[in-house]
Amino acid sequence: MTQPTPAARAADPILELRDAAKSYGAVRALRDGTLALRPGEVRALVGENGAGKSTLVKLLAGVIRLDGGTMLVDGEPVDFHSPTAARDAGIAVIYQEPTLFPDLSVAENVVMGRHPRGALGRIDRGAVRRQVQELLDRLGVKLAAERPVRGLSIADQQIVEIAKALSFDARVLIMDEPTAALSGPEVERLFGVVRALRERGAAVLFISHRLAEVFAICETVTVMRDGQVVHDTRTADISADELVRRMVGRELGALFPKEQAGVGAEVLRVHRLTREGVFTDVSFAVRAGEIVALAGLVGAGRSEVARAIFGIDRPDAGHVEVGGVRLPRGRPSAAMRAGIGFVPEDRRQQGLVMDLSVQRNVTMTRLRELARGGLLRASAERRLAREWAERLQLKYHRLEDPVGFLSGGNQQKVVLAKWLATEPSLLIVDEPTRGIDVGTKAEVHRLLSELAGRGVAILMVSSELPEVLGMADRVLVMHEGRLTGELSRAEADEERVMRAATGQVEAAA
Amino acid sequence: MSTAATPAPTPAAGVRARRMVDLALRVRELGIIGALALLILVTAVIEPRFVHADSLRNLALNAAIFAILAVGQTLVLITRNVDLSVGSVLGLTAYMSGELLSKHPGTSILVVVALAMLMGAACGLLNGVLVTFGRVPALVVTLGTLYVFRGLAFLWTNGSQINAETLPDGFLNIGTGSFLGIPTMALIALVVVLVVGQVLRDYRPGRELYAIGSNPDAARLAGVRSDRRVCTAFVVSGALAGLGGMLFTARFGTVDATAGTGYELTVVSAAVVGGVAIFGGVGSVYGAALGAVLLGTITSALIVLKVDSFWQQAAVGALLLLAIAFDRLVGLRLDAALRQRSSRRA
Amino acid sequence: MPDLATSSPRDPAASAAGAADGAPPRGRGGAAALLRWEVLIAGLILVTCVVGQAISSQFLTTDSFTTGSLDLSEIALMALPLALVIVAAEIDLSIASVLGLSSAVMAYLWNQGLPIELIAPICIVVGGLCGAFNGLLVTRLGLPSLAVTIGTLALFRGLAFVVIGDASITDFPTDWTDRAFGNFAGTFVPNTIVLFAVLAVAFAVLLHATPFGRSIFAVGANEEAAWFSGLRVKRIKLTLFILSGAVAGLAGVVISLRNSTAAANVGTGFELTTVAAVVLGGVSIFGGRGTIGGVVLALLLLGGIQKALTLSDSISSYWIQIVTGALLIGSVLGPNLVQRAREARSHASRSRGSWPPRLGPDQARPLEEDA
Amino acid sequence: GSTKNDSSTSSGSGGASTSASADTGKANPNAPYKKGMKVVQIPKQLGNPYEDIEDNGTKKAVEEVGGTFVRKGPTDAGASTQVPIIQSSTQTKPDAIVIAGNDPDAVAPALKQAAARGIKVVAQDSDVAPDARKVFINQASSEEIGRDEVRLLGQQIGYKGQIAILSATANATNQNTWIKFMKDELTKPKYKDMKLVKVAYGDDDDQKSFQQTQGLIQAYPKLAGIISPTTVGIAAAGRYLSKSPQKGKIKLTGLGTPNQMRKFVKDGTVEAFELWNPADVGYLGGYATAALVSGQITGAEGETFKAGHLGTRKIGANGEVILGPPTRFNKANIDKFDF
Ligand SMILES: Nc1ncnc2c1ncn2[C@@H]1O[C@H](COP(=O)(O)OP(=O)(O)OP(=O)(O)O)[C@@H](O)[C@H]1O
Ligand SMILES: Nc1ncnc2c1ncn2[C@@H]1O[C@H](COP(=O)(O)OP(=O)(O)OP(=O)(O)O)[C@@H](O)[C@H]1O
Ligand SMILES: [Mg+2]
Ligand SMILES: [Mg+2]
Repeated sequence: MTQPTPAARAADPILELRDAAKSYGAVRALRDGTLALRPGEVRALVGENGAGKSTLVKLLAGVIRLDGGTMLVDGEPVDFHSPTAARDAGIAVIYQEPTLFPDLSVAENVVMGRHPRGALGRIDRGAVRRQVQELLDRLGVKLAAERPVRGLSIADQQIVEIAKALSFDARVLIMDEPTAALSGPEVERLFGVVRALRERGAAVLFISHRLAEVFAICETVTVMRDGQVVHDTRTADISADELVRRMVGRELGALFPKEQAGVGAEVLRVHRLTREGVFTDVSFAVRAGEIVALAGLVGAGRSEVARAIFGIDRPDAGHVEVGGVRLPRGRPSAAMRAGIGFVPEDRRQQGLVMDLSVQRNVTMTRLRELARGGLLRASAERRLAREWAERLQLKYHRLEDPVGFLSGGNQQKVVLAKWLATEPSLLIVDEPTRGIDVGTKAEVHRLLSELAGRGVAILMVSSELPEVLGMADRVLVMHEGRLTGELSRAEADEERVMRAATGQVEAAA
Repeated sequence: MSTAATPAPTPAAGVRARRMVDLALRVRELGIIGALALLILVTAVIEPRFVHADSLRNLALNAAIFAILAVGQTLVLITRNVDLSVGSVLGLTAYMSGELLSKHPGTSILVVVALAMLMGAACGLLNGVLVTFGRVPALVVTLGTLYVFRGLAFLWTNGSQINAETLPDGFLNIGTGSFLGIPTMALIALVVVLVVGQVLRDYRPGRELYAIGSNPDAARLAGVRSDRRVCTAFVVSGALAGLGGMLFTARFGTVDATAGTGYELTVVSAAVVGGVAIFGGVGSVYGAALGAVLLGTITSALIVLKVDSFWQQAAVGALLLLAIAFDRLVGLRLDAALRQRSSRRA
Repeated sequence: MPDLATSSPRDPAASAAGAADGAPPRGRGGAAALLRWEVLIAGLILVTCVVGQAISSQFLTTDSFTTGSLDLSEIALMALPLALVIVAAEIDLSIASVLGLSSAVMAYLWNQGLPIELIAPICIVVGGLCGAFNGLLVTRLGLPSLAVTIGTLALFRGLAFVVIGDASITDFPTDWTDRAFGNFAGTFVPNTIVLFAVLAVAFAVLLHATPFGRSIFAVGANEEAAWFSGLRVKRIKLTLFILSGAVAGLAGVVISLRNSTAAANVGTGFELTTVAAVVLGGVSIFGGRGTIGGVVLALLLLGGIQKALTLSDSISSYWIQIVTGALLIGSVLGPNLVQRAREARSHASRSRGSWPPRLGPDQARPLEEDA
Repeated sequence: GSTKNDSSTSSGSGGASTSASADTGKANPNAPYKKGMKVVQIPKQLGNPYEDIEDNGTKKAVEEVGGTFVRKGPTDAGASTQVPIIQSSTQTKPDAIVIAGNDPDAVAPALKQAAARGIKVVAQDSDVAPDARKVFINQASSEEIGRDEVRLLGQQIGYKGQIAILSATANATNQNTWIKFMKDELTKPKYKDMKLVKVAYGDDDDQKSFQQTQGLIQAYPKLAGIISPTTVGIAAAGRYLSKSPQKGKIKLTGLGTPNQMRKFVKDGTVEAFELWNPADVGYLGGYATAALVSGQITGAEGETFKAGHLGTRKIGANGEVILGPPTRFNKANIDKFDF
């Protein structure tokens, strides 16, 4: 337990959380959530994926309820049983996942539940539009208030979320990675708004993985690791390196046990792959035993490329070859047969069927091979599942338990198991360590490295720069749907990758 | 809705976007009106009597009850639910109205209306509570109450029937009379459509229904009291089915426990043909009411055109399929267009 | 230490630790809950038996079984593939209309002088084509099956009338009608129920013991994840709709022969009863859960209740509808209320232990996916 | 115990076969009414007031001879909906089943099973396959009804113009027989200027009949008259016409109950229509059933039986017993009737 170091203690906290705890089934998402927000304070909340930041936010927002600990507003204990209760207490929240109504206009999304009303309680549509347009203009975005939200880019959706949170005079503004999808000027304007709020005496909780932003706008910072608040200090009193060390809890090196492997024959060739409006003219190759990372900012189109290769989405032009043979477009089953495995970025929605058992999930990719005479053999199924559970050191109670009972890291291992069971010659992993704890993360990395060592070609999409730099033999960088850089392991460093990722193109190696 | 009032940073793009969106929103109703006009026109050319005042009156009369039910159904569909019990609720309330008036012919018609709607609302409340508090899928709940309400109607009537003869003329006049040349029933339906249409368009509870259907989780986060709203939608659907039941009795004079059997699918069809999405968040009561008129007109037109009545049902089914396929294709187009504009926003 | 190259180290300590660290054992699990559901239905069947026997001393007789099961033959047949469709998180409301169309086609072909031996397979194929039509609209155009099959419910029934109009055919050869009406080789089991039993076993095997069946559960529980696992989601769904249509076509032949009457209007309204039977059998309307065993038990229960009520001289047959409806709602409501109570209790003490509660009961979510 | 019941059932069917052979034996016109006979009445569908009246007649007759009467019916008039009810009734071992068939063939196998267990089957109002029942109580000679309807309408429209028929369901036996005779009557030279343009089906559904009337009038603007040989149809058509400009111009006749039609006769929509007394149909059926159960008749042509206030009746060809000619109702006499 870290004692909060006093920083600018002029006023009493508006909002305070003490020893908050929250579990999702077996996952203890939050253990010692202790945090205070004072008027005029902009506080950063940092931590690795899955550290419990969003969980803490949801508690403050009244979306979920505390399992233990207390929450105080103006020193009074409160129990928010609904988001409305939190809102009524003056807490505005921007959630990490956009929570918009695709069928409604931007303006309505902003004012939903709080429409300005005219005579007889009738909604004053003119006022709605005026207010929202004004707000959007203040954020400096070119977005028509009357437009439906459906079809907005992730960045624009995030803007709408921000407008939503700013649309009422909040005393506390909580922002869960609001800048993840924004570009430079938009971030700047957001910061302008944050500063204005601070002048007014509001408190702001700001979550971001971009440390530069943390140092630019926040004066205090709370660090979380594995569901616990591990540090609380002024940004002026801590260096970026120190902050990262506190977040990760160990030296980075051990996290990336990359072994050098002999690179073999070409396994995958992507030829001028294009999907209208998403990515354009993407060509590259991956060879046996090689780990190729696909880096870039969120929304650059990396996941889309990975999906198109595996046949989840149908590309509009170009093609994919595996071992010299062209794959049909939009047919994951064909990609599978050609020896591709695909660990998608969204584990809960795409990687696993949460309601089905661990065993069923592991064997899902091997059903045909497990059947004899068209009938499945329970014993063979069990054997396969148990074998992979052991190989990946899966922590589970019974193979018959729904996979949703497992912790995030173990869930990810199940996804890996189900694809490793197909013995792929090419494994595509999209954000393989998103939301898993540090220990498991290292295990996953070791696993990938070993696979490469055995001659499996690996294409890894990752937003974590250290992971990219630590694991990849070669780094491909995407910006706005195009490949803007290719760097060898030796060439790749943070600056080069970032430059390519932000479109300041330097000649590809 | 003036386009000039908006301080659009990029006027050209903004206006174009808005125009396209407006059109996409209105095009649905326009599409049905177009189809309706075409149908009437073609029929009229072949059989001019089809457009005589008398015949048009009948069209309006035929569609009135379905339009009222479709309005209620729209509210429920918008919230991502469905109410399959409307036909049974109609049967129950139709019989109740008839029974009341034939036993006590002096009862004020307003009292009958109120009681019918109250009874319908009670049925709707049961549905709503089971769906929200009981967390039972609406499809299951209303399929169940479809049976239960119908069974209760049978038990209650025990095989008896109400005849027009026993009903007061003042009451039957609602079904046949007219005001300023427009059938009274059509006027009632029109009032219902306009009132509910306004509420859906311009009042918070209405907008919140769309929010719930569009994204239930986000609606909760926005502080919308979803359960209460969904319940209300069911109650209104039930109350309108009650009103429909009362009008059914006024129109047909003869009611027994089977009144309104099978209406549920026609009503859902009308709403869907009218552009209400079966998965919520999209649609208007105007469209739904127009859908009801279109379905009614097809039936009449086929009779007038001496097409074997056997084709009627097939035509209604085909129309429904066309409508949802059309919606889907337009939706895909619109999505693509919107994404295109949004994606490369420097 | 994961070891992929060589055989895995069998470390009993590690796996024991895994078990100890893993999720604590719980009363609620997919299989356990289902098992309980089936036990519950079986219990209800017992109650029905007792009450039925109290209503009429004729209830617990082979006669009751013969006639009671015969009445449900077609609904029972159609419930089997429908269960699979619903497990895959889709729905087919057009089955009764396909049955009607099949009957109409049968009448038409019989008028044309074709033998039953030829007509029956043609009717099954016609049913399969109807199913394919549904399936293609759902998979290729991405339309919601609820809307599609409400549309084809009207369309197929309409086509049935177009085929033979209001006419009805009653002059089928008696050896065939006797076969459809009669019992199996001197037993008290109707031939149609023998047919049902055979198909029930086939569908149970298909759903519970084949790769295809496993895929259905995956598709129903999470279509996106199934697609990401290389399952051919669209083809699976299409197959299910075709199966559903084909069996409905078969049911049309059976009902026409059983009643010696083929007409366009037979089986009107059967779709809702069939859905009711399937849901009562514990198949989740959201997909991903259900067993053929549960459906068979639910059919038994429904048949038992109907029989008990028709045997009674004093209880109005209207009660059948009320009891069916109430049972249908109760079958979902009961477990929900139990869980609610449990949640409320456990929240007071500690962990809620479940994912965010489902807000508003939504239908199966349509997947925004092209290709 | 189910086994006990099983054995009792099989012994029951054994007994049935002996009584079935007794059937073929001689009738004894003077046999006393069987004490405590149990009669099950199966209408086409519950909730049809006409049938309610009819079945009450049957009930009255059965109770007059000291029997017990049970009425069970389906909730809709689909072809096969009566089958489970026949089967369950069979299991409860009544002495007789009286049925108004929805579909002559669909119910036949179940009725034959009942007969095989010694249950006497009587059809009334709407016949079933002749080999599935012993006696059929016909309201009136089908031929007489069919021809008389045409005569009645002919008089009203001056034997000139287009006419249409609004029937019930297309499978209804009685309807189709009547329509057959109507068409035959129309071939006579007297009716050469009358043309039947359409037979529409309202499915004995009030609303559907109403809409069909509306459609007929729109589709055939020169329509002079409508015959609706069903109580539901004629009432719906009457209601439509009474509020339409064609009131009194398009003549409507057919079979209807005085209570339903009184209003339309008085306001001039309908000049005259016909019907037998449905209570008498049921009453006759009840006595025929009692006679059959008691062995007074076997259903053979020429046998006679006593039918309460209807006097003595005789079985005609095919086991048919005809109630008598229908009554015509008009302004002058309609107030004398209440059913
Ligand atoms: N609804 C849920 N059900 C089960 N587990 C959950 C749920 N939401 C979060 N978790 C788990 O709780 C832990 C903390 O998640 P949380 O979303 O708070 O992390 P985070 O710090 O916000 O990460 P990120 O930076 O990726 O957003 C993770 O292990 C996650 O897998
Ligand atoms: N729901 C959506 N609506 C509109 N556009 C979207 C949506 N999701 C993604 N896009 C667009 O698709 C493109 C690629 O997004 P994608 O999520 O594949 O990128 P990514 O590089 O994989 O980022 P991430 O790190 O989030 O996975 C972006 O231009 C984005 O705007
Ligand atoms: Mg987060
Ligand atoms: Mg991605």
